[in-house]
Amino acid sequence: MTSYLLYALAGAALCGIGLFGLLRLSHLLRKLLAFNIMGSGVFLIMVGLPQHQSGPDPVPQALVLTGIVVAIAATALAVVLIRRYYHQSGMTSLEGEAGSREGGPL
Amino acid sequence: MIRAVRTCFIALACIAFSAVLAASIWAIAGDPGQGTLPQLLSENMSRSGVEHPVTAVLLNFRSYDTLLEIGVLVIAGIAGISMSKTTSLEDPELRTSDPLLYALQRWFIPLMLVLAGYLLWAGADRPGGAFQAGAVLAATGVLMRLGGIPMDFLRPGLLLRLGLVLGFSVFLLAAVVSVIGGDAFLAYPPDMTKPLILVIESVLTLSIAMVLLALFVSAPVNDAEDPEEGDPS
Amino acid sequence: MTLWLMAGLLFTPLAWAVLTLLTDFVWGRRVTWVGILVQVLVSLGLWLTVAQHGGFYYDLGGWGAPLGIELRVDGLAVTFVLLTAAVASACGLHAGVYIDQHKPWHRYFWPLFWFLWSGLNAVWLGGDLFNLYVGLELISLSAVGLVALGGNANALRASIRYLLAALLGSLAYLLGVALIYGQFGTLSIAGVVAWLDNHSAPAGPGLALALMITGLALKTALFPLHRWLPPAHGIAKSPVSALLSALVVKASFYIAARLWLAFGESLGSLAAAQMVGLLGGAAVVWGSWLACKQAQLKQVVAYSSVAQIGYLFLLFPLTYSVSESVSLQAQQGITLQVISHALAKAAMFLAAGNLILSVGSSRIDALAGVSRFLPFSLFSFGLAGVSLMSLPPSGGFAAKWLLLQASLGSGQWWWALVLLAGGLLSAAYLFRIYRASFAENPETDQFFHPSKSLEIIPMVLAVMALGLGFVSEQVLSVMALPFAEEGAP
Amino acid sequence: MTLEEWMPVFALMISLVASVGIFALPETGYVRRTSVNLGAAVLKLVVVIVMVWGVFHGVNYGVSFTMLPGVTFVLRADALSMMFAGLSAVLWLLTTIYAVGYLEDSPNRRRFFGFFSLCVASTMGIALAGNLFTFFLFYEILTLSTYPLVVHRGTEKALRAGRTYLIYTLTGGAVLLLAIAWLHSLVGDLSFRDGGHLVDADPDIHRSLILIFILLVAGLGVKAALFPLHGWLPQAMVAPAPVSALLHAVAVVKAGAFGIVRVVYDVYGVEASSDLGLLAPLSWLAAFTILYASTRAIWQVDLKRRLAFSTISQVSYIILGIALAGPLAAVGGLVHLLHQGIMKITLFFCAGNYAETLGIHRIDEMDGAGQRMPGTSLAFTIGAFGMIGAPPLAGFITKWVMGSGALAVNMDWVILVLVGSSLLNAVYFLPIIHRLWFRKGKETWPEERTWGRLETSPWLLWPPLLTAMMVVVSGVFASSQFSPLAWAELIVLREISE
Repeated sequence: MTSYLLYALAGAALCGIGLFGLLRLSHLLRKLLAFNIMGSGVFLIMVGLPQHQSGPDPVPQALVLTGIVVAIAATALAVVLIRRYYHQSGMTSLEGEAGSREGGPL
Repeated sequence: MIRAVRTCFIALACIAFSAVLAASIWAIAGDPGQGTLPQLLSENMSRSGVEHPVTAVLLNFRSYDTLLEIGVLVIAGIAGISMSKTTSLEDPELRTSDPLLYALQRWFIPLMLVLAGYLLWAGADRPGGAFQAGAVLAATGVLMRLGGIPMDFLRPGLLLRLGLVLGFSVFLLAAVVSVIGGDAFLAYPPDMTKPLILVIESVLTLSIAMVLLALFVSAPVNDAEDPEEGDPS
Repeated sequence: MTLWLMAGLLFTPLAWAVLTLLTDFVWGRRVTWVGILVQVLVSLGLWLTVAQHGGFYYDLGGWGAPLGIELRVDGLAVTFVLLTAAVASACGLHAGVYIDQHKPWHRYFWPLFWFLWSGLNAVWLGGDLFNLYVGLELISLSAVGLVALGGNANALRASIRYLLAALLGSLAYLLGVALIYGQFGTLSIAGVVAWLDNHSAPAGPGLALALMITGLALKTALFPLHRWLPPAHGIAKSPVSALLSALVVKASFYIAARLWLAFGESLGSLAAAQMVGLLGGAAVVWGSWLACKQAQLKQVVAYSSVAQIGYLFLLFPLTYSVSESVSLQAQQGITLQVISHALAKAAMFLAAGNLILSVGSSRIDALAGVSRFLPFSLFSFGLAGVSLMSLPPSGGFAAKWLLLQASLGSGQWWWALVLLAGGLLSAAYLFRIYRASFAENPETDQFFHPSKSLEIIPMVLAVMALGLGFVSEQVLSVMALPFAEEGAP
Repeated sequence: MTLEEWMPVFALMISLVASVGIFALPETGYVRRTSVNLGAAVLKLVVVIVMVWGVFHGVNYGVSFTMLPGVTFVLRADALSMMFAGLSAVLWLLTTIYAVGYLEDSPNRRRFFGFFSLCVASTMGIALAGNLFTFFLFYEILTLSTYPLVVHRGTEKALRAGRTYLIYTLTGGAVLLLAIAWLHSLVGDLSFRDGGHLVDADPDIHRSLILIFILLVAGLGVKAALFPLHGWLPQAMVAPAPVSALLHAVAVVKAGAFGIVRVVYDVYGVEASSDLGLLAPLSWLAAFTILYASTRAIWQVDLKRRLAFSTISQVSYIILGIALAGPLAAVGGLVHLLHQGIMKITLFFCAGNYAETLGIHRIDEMDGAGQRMPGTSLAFTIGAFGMIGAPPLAGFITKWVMGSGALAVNMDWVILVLVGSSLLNAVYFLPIIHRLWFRKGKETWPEERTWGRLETSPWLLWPPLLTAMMVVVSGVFASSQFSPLAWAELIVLREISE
């Protein structure tokens, strides 16, 4: 067992934590942070797992870099949306209005 | 009560998920690596035009990913400015007037600009590159904005939009140039590889910084909205 | 020639996204017309090329897999490229007239529209797992941007929910990709298949497939992960709803289907296949039931998407450990279902938009007496409905026929019952709308006739969906074409 | 494509094109719409007559192309097709004339005639379908295109009837589809062939074949209004009279009956069907439907509802004739396809005339209508006597041939059914005739409209008189070469000579 595998396993734990936050928390910014935690978990697995098997591998590193940019773009978009939503409705979560009862976290 | 039970349930499910995931990782990690890819990569490095493998993957071998990735960033930027006030992105309320900040700014802004330039240049043979440089550049912008230094280009005019897509368009043009020479999409002409990648990296840095900055400053929103379809208003 | 076509296909939408970002709405519309023309011609050209010479792999940047990214240009992919060209240009043309050009933020419709189109093309052609992820994100973010464009609090709530669901789905997919790369050391689908052909299936990556398919199912809004879809599709502007329902959800399904067909035999299991099918069946029933309960016209159409998506997931049980011919029938049936649903649902949303414009209300009961004016859009709506109810001679019927054959041929007769029940349930919610329009209401005297160009577009799509049944054989024959050779010609 | 291939396409396309044309014309384009309508109907009649002549002389009209892997779309004209096609072509012309008069000055005529033509087109498709798949295609289109006609008036009652109609027919359609798909996956052949093609089926699949047959009959039985699937028909009578006349008395129910004939004769084959033990239960069901519906008809006070129950009863004659498995009985059943059509359309035309001219809907309002409307009442009387089976009218021929056929296959109980049904028919028709001619009417009618010297508009008067005349002619000249009877004999001859 190398330390890289430890990264991957830590990634698995982060994924679980992030998923919990995404499903359970209702404040939208917290949800977004949970998403980012889960994303970090995925990136850790992505780099750690191949590195453990065959040493440093630039391909997953590049993939993760791309993935981070995509995640940043998504996060930024989400923040803009959430701020506008807050501005228009004064709410910080999706629940709270009768119309949205039917929907849960997803 | 129900809430607590629900929380427990979700927590258990998430722990189970992590456990299964870890077990899978363990199982996969037990197998010897199949990867012939790193080897293949190092064999082809000489043709990639750059020395650093990650940059080579990003901007040459898997440049299509990067092209689309910049597209994603531009989309976020577009969606961001579509929500912003139409007159100005500057909001005096968000300006701080802290003397320490002013002092820091004078030192930090030039320093960060140099750092961004270095990161861009370093990308050729060691960790670094367009995105890192862009991020630092954007941070510089954020600092400038907080300090109230006017940035006219951030008004949502043509200039801003041009800035958003500059990097993307140059990348796209570079991608399509090769087609005229009868080559595949995104295949750089062999002797042009290095300068092309350099140009792409530089403009990408600018655009990435621009997008991030635009997203940062575009948050104060306007109240105007579309009526829902079928609403009498 | 092929080289130019491919470059044109990849370059045009991205380039037009840039161009339209630099213009205002009216100019963006004009520029878009040119772009649509180019894109339709290129797609048609590529389709004809593949129909004549068979499919091929296209190495981007001249780097083949596994080092580079290869595009898989086969009959199925070009058929979907062509479908996208048809539906997206219809929505684009409709939107140009439908969307209010005086709101300043509407200029951003065009770049988002073009980015969406490029993302769709990237997904149809993608042969690289990670590239598909980027393509998916391109689609999701531009779709969310389109839903949120200028929206009020409700639209924003819908788009935030949509965004979160899409992001979670993508992450699950990416996690699967990470595991696959860890196991197989390659990102090319073809590479993994080649490896699996020569080795016995390892135990680890089963979870990878499960994760990827779950994530994609979330993005496709498979029951019970469907709750983000109706608000988003219902509240967006009609041309946007049409794009989302017709194409965007299909993109993630398409990847799931490709993965299942490639890896399912080795990494999947019978229980998983039946489970996915069961969820599909539940989606058909539950989606239809909820569609019956909606008071808003577009909500009915949106819930109908949930139900129709259920059919698609019958692919999983009908292709797992069955004979070659049954599997082929199922694949053909699902393909036809995707195409006919895309055409019919786009037609339906566009027609619904026109109807809402005409009567000035989005409620179903506001339609009372409308059929007296015999609006063209009501016809389009009705014809599209025929395809959704999978009644002959529509493409939906052809799809249902093939799926029935597949389910009876494989002895899984319970899916046949789902198919039949689904048809009846969809009739239940669609005839509710027809019924409302036939009711006599002497008070209805205000009726606004939308411009001809708005009315003609959904009609063209609906007729295509209806006529698809007659040309199914020709459409399917292009998909069955073998690969001409490995590598780009 | 040769002319032989084009002819069935023409026959199908004429009404389809007419339908599109009507939708394209404006609501106020009354003259143009009527000319399109009548022109198309006449043209179609000519095409069908040419085809009848051709089929009689052994020309093979047919066209086919592959629609889906393993499934072809086939249009083909054989003697049986032409019987149904001829019926629908002749009656389309008459009903169009009638409908033009009936709907004068009412709203939504463009919608009405557009969907009406579409219905006729699908009827033609059903007649010319060369396999079960093609048949099903048009069968479902017929369902869809009749819905707007049923709910035409847009009242709450009409909308409710429309819903009932849909629930029945769409469910029936789904069952039918399941049966067809199953059959296809089992034997891979859905074509209609004289004599059928399942005689030599593998004994292993016999049980499946029996199940499929039950599903097929259940699916088709909805439209044929077989007991207990008949519930939609009386409700659907809220539609305007021309719709009830052509569609519910002729096209839709006949489509179901015609489908059962096709299944028994051209898919399973009489031999296979009776070997599988399928025909005896079918004949019992048909006989029960005949008696049950006739009994129900007695209690109906609404004229059109009484006629509707009469339709349910009469259509089962066709099925009974087929199910008896003897050639003569089959002739009786098939000829009733035509006879019932012309008799029942006469009755519905007349019912429409009473409603439109005098506002009469209920039977107890009909006292003395014979003096006020002698032409209509004469036609009604002929039609009613035909139904009862009085010689020398068309209905008599049916019952006579079918009775002899039943005796020929030693099914004597059928005679009892026939006699019983005739008695019941008399019980529910004779009182009406009595009221028409022998009771003295009240001074005023519920809603009277006048047309000067004429009893009603000539557009309304001539169609029932013409069809009544046909009832007489096809009865009296039953033994001539081109009578319905002769054509039915030709069909059966061709079927059993295979």
